[in-house]
Amino acid sequence: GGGSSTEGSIKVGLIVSLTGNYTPLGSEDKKAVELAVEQVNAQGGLLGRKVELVTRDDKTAPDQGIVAYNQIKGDIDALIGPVFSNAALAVEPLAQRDKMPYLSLAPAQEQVEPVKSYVFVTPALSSMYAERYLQYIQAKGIKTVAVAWDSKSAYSVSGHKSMVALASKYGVKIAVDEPYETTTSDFSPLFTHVRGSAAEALVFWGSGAPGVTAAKQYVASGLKTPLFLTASQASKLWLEPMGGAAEGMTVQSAIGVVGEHLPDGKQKQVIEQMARPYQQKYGYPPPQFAQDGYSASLLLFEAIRKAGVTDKAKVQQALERMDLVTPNGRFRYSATDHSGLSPEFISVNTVQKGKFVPTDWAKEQLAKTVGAG
Amino acid sequence: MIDVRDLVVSYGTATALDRVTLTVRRGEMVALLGPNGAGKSTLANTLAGLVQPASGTVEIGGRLALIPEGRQLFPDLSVADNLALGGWRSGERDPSYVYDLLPRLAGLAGRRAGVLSGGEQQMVAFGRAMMSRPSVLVVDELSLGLAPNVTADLAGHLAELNREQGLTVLLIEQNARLAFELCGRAYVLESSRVVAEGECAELAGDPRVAGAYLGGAIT
Amino acid sequence: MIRAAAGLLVAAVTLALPAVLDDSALAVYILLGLAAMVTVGVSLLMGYAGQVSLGQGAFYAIGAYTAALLSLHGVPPLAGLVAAPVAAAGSALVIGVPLLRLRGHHLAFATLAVQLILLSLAGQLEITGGDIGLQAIPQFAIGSFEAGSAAAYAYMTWAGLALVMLVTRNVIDSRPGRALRALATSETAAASSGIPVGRYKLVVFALSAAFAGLAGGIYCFYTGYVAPGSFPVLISIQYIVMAVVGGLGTIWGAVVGAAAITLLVQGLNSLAAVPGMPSSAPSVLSYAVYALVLILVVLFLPHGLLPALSGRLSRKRDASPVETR
Amino acid sequence: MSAFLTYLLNGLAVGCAIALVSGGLVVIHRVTGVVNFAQGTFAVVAGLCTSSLLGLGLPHGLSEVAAALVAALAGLLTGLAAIGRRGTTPLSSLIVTLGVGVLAYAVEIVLWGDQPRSAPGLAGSVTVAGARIQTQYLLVIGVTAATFALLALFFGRTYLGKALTACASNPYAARVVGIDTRLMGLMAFALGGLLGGVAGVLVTPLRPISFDTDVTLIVNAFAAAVFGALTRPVITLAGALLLGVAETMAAGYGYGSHQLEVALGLMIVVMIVQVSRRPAVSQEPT
Amino acid sequence: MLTVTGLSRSFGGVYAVRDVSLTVADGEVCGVIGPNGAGKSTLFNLITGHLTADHGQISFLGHRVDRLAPHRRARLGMSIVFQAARVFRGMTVRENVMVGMHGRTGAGFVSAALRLPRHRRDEREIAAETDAVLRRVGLADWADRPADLLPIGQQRALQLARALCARPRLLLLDEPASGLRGQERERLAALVEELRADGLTILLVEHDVAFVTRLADRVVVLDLGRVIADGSPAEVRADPLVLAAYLGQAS
Ligand SMILES: Nc1ncnc2c1ncn2[C@@H]1O[C@H](COP(=O)(O)OP(=O)(O)OP(=O)(O)O)[C@@H](O)[C@H]1O
Ligand SMILES: Nc1ncnc2c1ncn2[C@@H]1O[C@H](COP(=O)(O)OP(=O)(O)OP(=O)(O)O)[C@@H](O)[C@H]1O
Ligand SMILES: [Mg+2]
Ligand SMILES: [Mg+2]
Repeated sequence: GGGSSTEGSIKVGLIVSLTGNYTPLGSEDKKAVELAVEQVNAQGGLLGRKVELVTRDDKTAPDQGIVAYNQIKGDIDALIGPVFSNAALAVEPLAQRDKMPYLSLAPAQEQVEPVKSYVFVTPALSSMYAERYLQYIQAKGIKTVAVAWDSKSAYSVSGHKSMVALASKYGVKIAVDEPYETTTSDFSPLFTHVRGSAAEALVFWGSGAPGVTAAKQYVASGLKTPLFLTASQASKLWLEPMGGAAEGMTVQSAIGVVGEHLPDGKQKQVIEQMARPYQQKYGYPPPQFAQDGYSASLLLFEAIRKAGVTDKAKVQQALERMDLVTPNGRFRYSATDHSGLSPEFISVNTVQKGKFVPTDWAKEQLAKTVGAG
Repeated sequence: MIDVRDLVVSYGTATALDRVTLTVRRGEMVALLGPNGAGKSTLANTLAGLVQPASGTVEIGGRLALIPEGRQLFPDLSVADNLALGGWRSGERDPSYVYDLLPRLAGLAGRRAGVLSGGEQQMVAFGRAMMSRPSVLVVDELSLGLAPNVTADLAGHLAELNREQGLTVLLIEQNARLAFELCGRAYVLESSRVVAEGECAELAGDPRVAGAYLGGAIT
Repeated sequence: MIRAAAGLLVAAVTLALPAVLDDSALAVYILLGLAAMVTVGVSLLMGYAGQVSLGQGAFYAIGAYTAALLSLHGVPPLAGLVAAPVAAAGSALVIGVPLLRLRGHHLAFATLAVQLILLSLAGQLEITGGDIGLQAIPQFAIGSFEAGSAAAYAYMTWAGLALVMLVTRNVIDSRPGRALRALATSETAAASSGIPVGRYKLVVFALSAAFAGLAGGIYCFYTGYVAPGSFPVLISIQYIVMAVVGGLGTIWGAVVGAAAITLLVQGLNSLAAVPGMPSSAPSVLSYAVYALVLILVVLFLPHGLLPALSGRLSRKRDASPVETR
Repeated sequence: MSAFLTYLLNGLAVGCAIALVSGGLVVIHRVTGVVNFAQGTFAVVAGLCTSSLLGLGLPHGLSEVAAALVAALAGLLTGLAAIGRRGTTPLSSLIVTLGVGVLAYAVEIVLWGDQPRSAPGLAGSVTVAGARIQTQYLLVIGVTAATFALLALFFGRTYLGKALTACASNPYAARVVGIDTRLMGLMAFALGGLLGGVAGVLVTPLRPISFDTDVTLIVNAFAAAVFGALTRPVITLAGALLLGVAETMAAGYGYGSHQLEVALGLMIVVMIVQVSRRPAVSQEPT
Repeated sequence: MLTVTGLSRSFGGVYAVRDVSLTVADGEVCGVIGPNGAGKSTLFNLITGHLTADHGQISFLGHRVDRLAPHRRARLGMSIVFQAARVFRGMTVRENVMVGMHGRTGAGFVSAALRLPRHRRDEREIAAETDAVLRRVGLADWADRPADLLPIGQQRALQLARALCARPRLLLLDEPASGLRGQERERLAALVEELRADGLTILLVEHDVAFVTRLADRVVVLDLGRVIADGSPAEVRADPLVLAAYLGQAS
């Protein structure tokens, strides 16, 4: 059926990696979006119509993303997009050309710089994580840091880049600036370099296997310089393989991961609206990727609700006027800002008893953020 | 003892052996002659169980060893290892017996078989077959690439083994004169069929056989 | 006579399909044609000349990046498209001089490594857009005619494939082609027949790279986006699988193999997306079913789909009851 | 100086981990002529098994042994598919092993999910002449040294080892002397599975393992094995150590973002130098 | 025609060819015999360039060729029939033989891909020559069979045909008669005689001494890599050194 009909169900496209390298991310996104759809339908749907999900696998490959998009573009009213940056970027021009409201699950900055009218991003960009860490580092009185980054991961490359660019603004000097590769299995050179430097903290950018490998080897290396990990590590994907070794490490996360530590209020409520049923259904708290998917769904539903129709241009306009609290934080999209979030919605935690617990600084900051909202 | 009855072997659609019947009695040496492509090697491979017949029966009495056409050594292994593996069935591991037969091989023991000269390889192939202490030996080309004195040596060894240990031999040999000298009986295989058989002396007298296999000034 | 008729039929169907297929089917049709183009090169290189490349994706990438970079810098797309195979072949010549001294598994590894190295280079250089890649590549156009529709790209792809197949057929069935097939089994004997073995290997390497480069050029215009992530190493292995499944050493086999694998993958993918499928469907279908089909085809049709399909296995080699070497 | 030593020691350990995976490649290729692209899978299966068994409360040691045996079984099954059917060419077998690797993805995802897993190993680290090295690494080095010594002895000195080698060297001739090449091939696959399993068990505490980790494992292992012409254990070990040391040295001395490229490039160069010194005729039958 | 001076080649300490000097005159058939492992095939490989010599020089038709690649020497007019059958698998007998014409034709990839007139001219020429040669060696009936499944005899003939297609000036035959039986051997001998009559220079390695005696103008005997005798067939057959090292009591 045609996408802009007013009859039948509202169709939401979901293209994520269900096979290939990004399966662990894509599969979480899918669970979360399915949960959001279930919930909205349980409340009677949107505009009195049921929401129906049309899911496709991009196989962690850009061209498969295009095939998938072409397959469903005629049927859907809006798209929640790939988590693999390359696939997201491949689909983006097509969605823009077709004027398809598109909420991307990939954090790549390039999607929103420059702004394309139909393309919106849900995860916090790595530049925000970089900035948030610098705020924390400044607050802790740290002046010199070491930065390690995965030269093969777009997320960590751009995070590193922002960190370097913003460091002076926060009075921080980068003493060791060390790239590594996703496949690196030995980090002893990194630790040796840090040990020989004046760095007071080691910020480690990376996602997937290196996060665990490096953190484990960090423990074994006996290095005293504290290790700061980024939000890619803020899930059981990292916690479980780390086990007890993770205790005391510093890890960033989106606000949703530490919902229980927030003061009561709208933000906490939204987070629990997702986290509770998710935990019930799957037996573990929702990882960050799941929250991205859930947040994207909420944003889309709200936009359709506001637009009152599924007309794509109207939905796009509604998105650009969006102000909504989601598990990822409060989104305020505008015509010039299609990323919507700000660093205030990022928490800095330490691992305590196998859980992420916000630092006192973060608790204070987040309370301010939430209170202001 | 070798007893082959109505053997048919085909490669896909092509018939390589067509109702071949052949016997080699215990302790007998029999020659198998035939032009190129007649099916001799196919028969040898079938006797060794390496080719499955389409029909017919093959019966072997005793331990059979094959000296295959084209040497077929293990090129990456040393000569000593090649020989030792010849004893896979018999459990014989020590090649000194073969070194006695072919002293030249002792000097090559450590060499990779793949780099040997053609004739040296043929000697190893012979030695490897002897390592299994066979009671039935099928030789697919004895003298291939061998110097005349070595051929004569090997022929002497075969005759001796046959005489003294009752080794049964089916000999495929390009040099029909040599084959006739060594063997009592012979079969002639042409276009997949046995076209003649009998005592060597008799066959040598047959003008057709003589013309085809003993012919000319050469050999 | 029958062959000519079959050829005409194939041509007619190929020409008709873009007109009747919708965008989603066309996307598959185009990717299939591009894969076939690369696979014909793999088959030429591996099936005829006996040289294994596990890095064919690198040349696909070189073609794509070349065309993309040129057209992003204002060069007319047609020139970019022509430059794609030329650049791929040129790089193959440069890489091939040292690499083709290697044989067999060594060559396979070296080509694989080269692809890894090239891609990581592309992922780090400013000019190639790093890991994010190159976006907003203009549509393919000749003069004022712009190939905006998928159908236009489908025609382009299949014209390219036809060209590649024609060149391959002409080469195979000729003096240099026989020389290639000869050096595949014995370089020594080939050299003593007067064949400059090294140079011929280099040329065929470059030729197969050119095919991949052409496919890459079309790919970049069609998708409008290239990134290192578009050319994982697995893609190179996939081409070999396609060539083997279709029937190594036959030109049509490469096409049949590419078609079979692409359609299988897409078919399973769509099946996994049918509503009501359990959540394990994507992995079970894309991995398990795909793998089982692959294994069974390879085991039971060892000469590939094409020889089995055409049913006239001229030489029943597998029926041979003896494994001589 | 102590930094150099650290890089060297850790590089050797990384190389040893690579060598363990490539050991299986070598064993299987040496006997069957098949390049087993499912080799990484054996390590993954063993790694995932260990983490599950330990999770079930089985003691260390038992869990690891059981996991390695499961991998050996996986090897045997892979062998049955790859060489069980007569007339399968090495190239077809290679594709079958690729298929098995993909098939294993589905099995692994159904059994263990798509998330990476790890397992505890030997904790802590040791200081050797001023250089720190993880205790688990020492274990890897020790096991690798023992494994390769045994492999070299087995193939170089024992009769069975020679018979196994003969199977790929000339399968027809192997059958002529009465060796059951299929049985030998299956043994090799089981042994290859076991080696892959040992690798997986030892590596899992060092780096998380998920269903698709096999790709990373196989790339390095393939490089090392090819270095040893896929037949020679000791040279393979040398190749793996070269890779490992090149990687850590590259990272240690400022090429961290190119360490894999540096190492792979070095391998190519060494191979080309090797091959240029060998005449072509000696590689073809006389 | 061919002059070899002081040629040596060792393999890890083992001298396969040691200080061999040899001259082959235009139109001569020169037999090379010697025990197994004497270095005959190695000598052939050195002359044709498949192995490089440690020492020594080779000149052919007045050119120094010992630095030339094998295919260049082939193009100058050397053809070799190897001791081991090196047929091109996966090609038919005819195609195998066609490859032999490579050095004498020039249509390359471009002419082939574009089907230029040059390609067609060459193909015609190759086809005609191939047919003639196949008939000459008695392979006409086997022409369209896959070459790798040929019986030994036909494989030998095939190699010879391939070599002849190149219209060589110097033909090196390494045990061409091995595996051939009475009649086939006779046919080969006749063919070699014919070639000699055509003026072809031939180097012939063969263990069938009668065969060599019949065909060769001159015989060189190698043992342990060295030349131990050089003379007419009759002289050589009577040489006590040769008798001891090679012929044994068989002659
Ligand atoms: N593996 C095979 N597949 C198909 N055909 C084969 C195979 N091996 C042999 N042939 C064919 O079978 C026939 C008999 O071959 P075989 O090798 O048995 O002959 P032969 O008598 O040993 O010849 P030669 O004297 O040359 O050794 C030949 O026509 C040959 O081409
Ligand atoms: N690549 C190599 N590596 C080591 N040794 C070799 C190599 N090639 C040949 N040889 C040795 O050199 C010697 C000469 O070999 P060659 O093949 O030239 O002998 P030949 O005279 O042709 O003997 P045959 O009559 O048996 O064919 C042999 O002892 C052989 O083992
Ligand atoms: Mg035969
Ligand atoms: Mg020789």
